[in-house]
Formats: sequence, structure tokens, C-alpha cells
Amino acid sequence: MITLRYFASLRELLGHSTVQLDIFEPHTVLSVWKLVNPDFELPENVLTAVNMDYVLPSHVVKNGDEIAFFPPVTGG
Amino acid sequence: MITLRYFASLRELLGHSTVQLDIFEPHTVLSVWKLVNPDFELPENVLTAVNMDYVLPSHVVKNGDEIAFFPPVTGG
Amino acid sequence: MTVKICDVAFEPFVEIQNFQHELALNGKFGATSIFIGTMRDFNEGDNVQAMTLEHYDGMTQKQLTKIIAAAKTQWQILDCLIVHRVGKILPNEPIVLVSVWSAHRNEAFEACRYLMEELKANAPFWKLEKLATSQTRWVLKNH
Amino acid sequence: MTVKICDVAFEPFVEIQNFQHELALNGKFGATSIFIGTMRDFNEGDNVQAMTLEHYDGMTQKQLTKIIAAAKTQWQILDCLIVHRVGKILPNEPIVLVSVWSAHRNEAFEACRYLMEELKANAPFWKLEKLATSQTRWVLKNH
Repeated sequence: MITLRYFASLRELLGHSTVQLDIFEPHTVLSVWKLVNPDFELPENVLTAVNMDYVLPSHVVKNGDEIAFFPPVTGG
Repeated sequence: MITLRYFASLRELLGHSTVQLDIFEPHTVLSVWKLVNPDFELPENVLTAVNMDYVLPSHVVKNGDEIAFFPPVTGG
Repeated sequence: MTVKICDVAFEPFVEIQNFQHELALNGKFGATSIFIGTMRDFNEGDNVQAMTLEHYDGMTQKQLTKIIAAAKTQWQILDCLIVHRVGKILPNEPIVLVSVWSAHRNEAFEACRYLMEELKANAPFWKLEKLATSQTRWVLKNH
Repeated sequence: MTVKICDVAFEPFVEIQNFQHELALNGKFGATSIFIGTMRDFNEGDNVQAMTLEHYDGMTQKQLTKIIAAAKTQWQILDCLIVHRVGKILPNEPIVLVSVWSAHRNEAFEACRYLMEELKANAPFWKLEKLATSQTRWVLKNH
């Protein structure tokens, strides 16, 4: 099983913060997004992280991973 | 009358902190030094100020001025 | 090297003093460089009455820890403290504190600036502003 | 814009808080950049037990005021505070405090660094160290 998490404006846009799903074939961050959000293209400025480290959308995911999608950060 | 002030290691070297004297002809900071310390050349790294503003040794002084001589500053 | 996430208001000077009190650095540090970010009551030309700071709990701490490790490879720093507020914030309340201790001033200045810039660029925080009009908006630009 | 010369120990965080309390800047400042210089118990490879800071009273204040004026022509700063210790100082006691308030962080960071560098280069202070051996020496290099 993998966990998808959305934050901030992206969470509001999608209407939920967490999705959990089983994957049965090789996936990248981008392909998981497409699988879960078939009608909504991954916005260009969205940042992606796997297990709390920044990765590119082409990063290959594995079972147990936590995949996060979020808008540009605005802390500090 | 003009006032000469020495600080820190230069004050220690000269053995006093203040000299007051009357001048009766045009003087620069350097020529006042020479007048007061005929046997001791103005050290190259000594800084000079007139009325609490940095000046070059060639600065012309006038009656009432406070002329200061001191080593490189080491505050902060 | 400490990272703290606070969901209630914090007093930056109390945090620094408590932390410094624990440091076994008496006589060893000559320089402390501190930055405090405080909530303003205006942004992008609009009056702001409150802000909510969302973060990605866990990733925030992980990223800040990585940023500190990267700073330590570049400058000889003796210690550092980062405190960041989350949750609902009002104008004039501190948002972020970065404090760096070192023997000499260049390291403290440079590392403090670096930590703040990296925090703003990489730590997963998001600001939601509540304007004076009660309208809310996500902050888009992180100057 | 305040310059203070102290001939007894001062508490930098108390100074900052008292000053900030007086500022009519609530909600207006987003950034505070602070530098604190603290006496170390070592210098140039030797142990130091105490230090005496001499200054040119009057010129110190005049030069620091000029430095602040020069900073204000370069950065939009809302306010700043400089406190400098003189007289006999012991290790771990603060020597200097520079604090700058501004709307945005770049101004505060840049102006704080500038004020410290200019202070070190131009303010008429001189450090006389008393080594662990009880020998005294004037500090020659101001790193």
C-alpha cells in the first residue's frame, strides 16, 4: 500500500488530504498521480516528496512509500 | 588653544592622554604632532581625528579644535 | 542543533536564553546571529488580520535538520536553534526564529542567513492569510 | 535609532525587548536581524581572563550615529539599536549588540551586517586583554 498526501491549496482543490491505495505494477510519482487523479493534470509548480524528501515526478515509488504533493512553500 | 588626545597603546607609549597648547601659525594635524612630539615620528598606522571626525594628517587645524591620535580600532 | 515546531505563540528571547543556558559553550562563542520573522498586518498591499500556518509534520523537521547539516559542512558553527510557529497566528507574533552561535562573526552571520533562505525555499510550510475583509487567500510568493 | 554605551554588564535580550516595546511598530516589522558579540576566553591562541575596553567618549557616539545614517541611505530600515560595552569585561559577557527592524528580511540582514562591519572598522574602541598569565596586551587585529 502507498499513501498519497496533499497539502495547502492543493488539498483544498482536491477536497481531501490523504489517499491510500495498493499498487500492483511499477509506478512513478507522476503515474500514481494520474492513476488517482485521471481528470486533473499535475500542476507544473506542484512539488513532490517521497518519504519526506523532495523527488522529481519521475521518481519510482514502492509499496509503503508516503508520496506528498504540495504547492510552493511559503514558510519563514 | 587646541587639545590633543591620545588613546590606548599610543597613550601608554606617550605616557599621557591630553595636551593643550596655543598655536600662533597655520598648522596641520601632522605639524601639530611634530611640534608636540619632536622626537617621535607619527606612526604610520595611527589614525587621526579632528572634532571626532576622521581626517588625514594633512588636515588643517584651527583654534578650538580637538585633535585625536589613536591606534587602529578594535571594537565589536 | 535543535529544531522546534510550536503550535502556540513563542517568545523568541526566552527560547534563545533557555537554549543558550543549556549550551556548554561559556567563553567559547564570540558571535551570535539571530533572525526573527514576525507577522505583519499587511501583505501585497492588503491588510491582514490573521494567518494560519500549515505544515507537513515530519517532513518539516526532516528538511530543517538537513538544512542545518548542510550549513555545518560550510561554516564552523558551534550550535544553532530553529523555532517555527504553526497554526493560527496574529499580527506582531513571531513566526520564525533562527539563532546561530560561533567563535567568530562571519560564520554566524553567513550561516544564519543561509538557514533562513533555505528554510524559506525548502521547508514545507504554507501561509493562509485572513484579510481585513475576512476573505482568505493562500500566500503565493515567498519574498 | 538608538546608540548606547554601557560601562556595566548589559543583557542584550532585555535591551532588545525594552527597545522593541517602545517602538510604535506593532504589525509593521516582519524582520529583526540581531548580532551579539560576546567575550571569548581565548584569542590568538591564548587564554584570556579579562578585557578592558577603552573608547573615545563622544567620538564613539558620533561615529555610530554616522554609520546608522549611512545604513539608512542604503536600506529601508524601520529602526535600529546599537549597544556597546566599555570598561572591564569578563569572558561570556556581551560586548556589542546590533539589532535592526525592517518590513522584509533582506534589509534587516544586510543592514545588521553592515552596521557590525562599519562599527568594527570605524568606531573608536580598543581592547586590552589580560591573559591567563596576568600579562596584558592590546588587541592588534580586529578580525
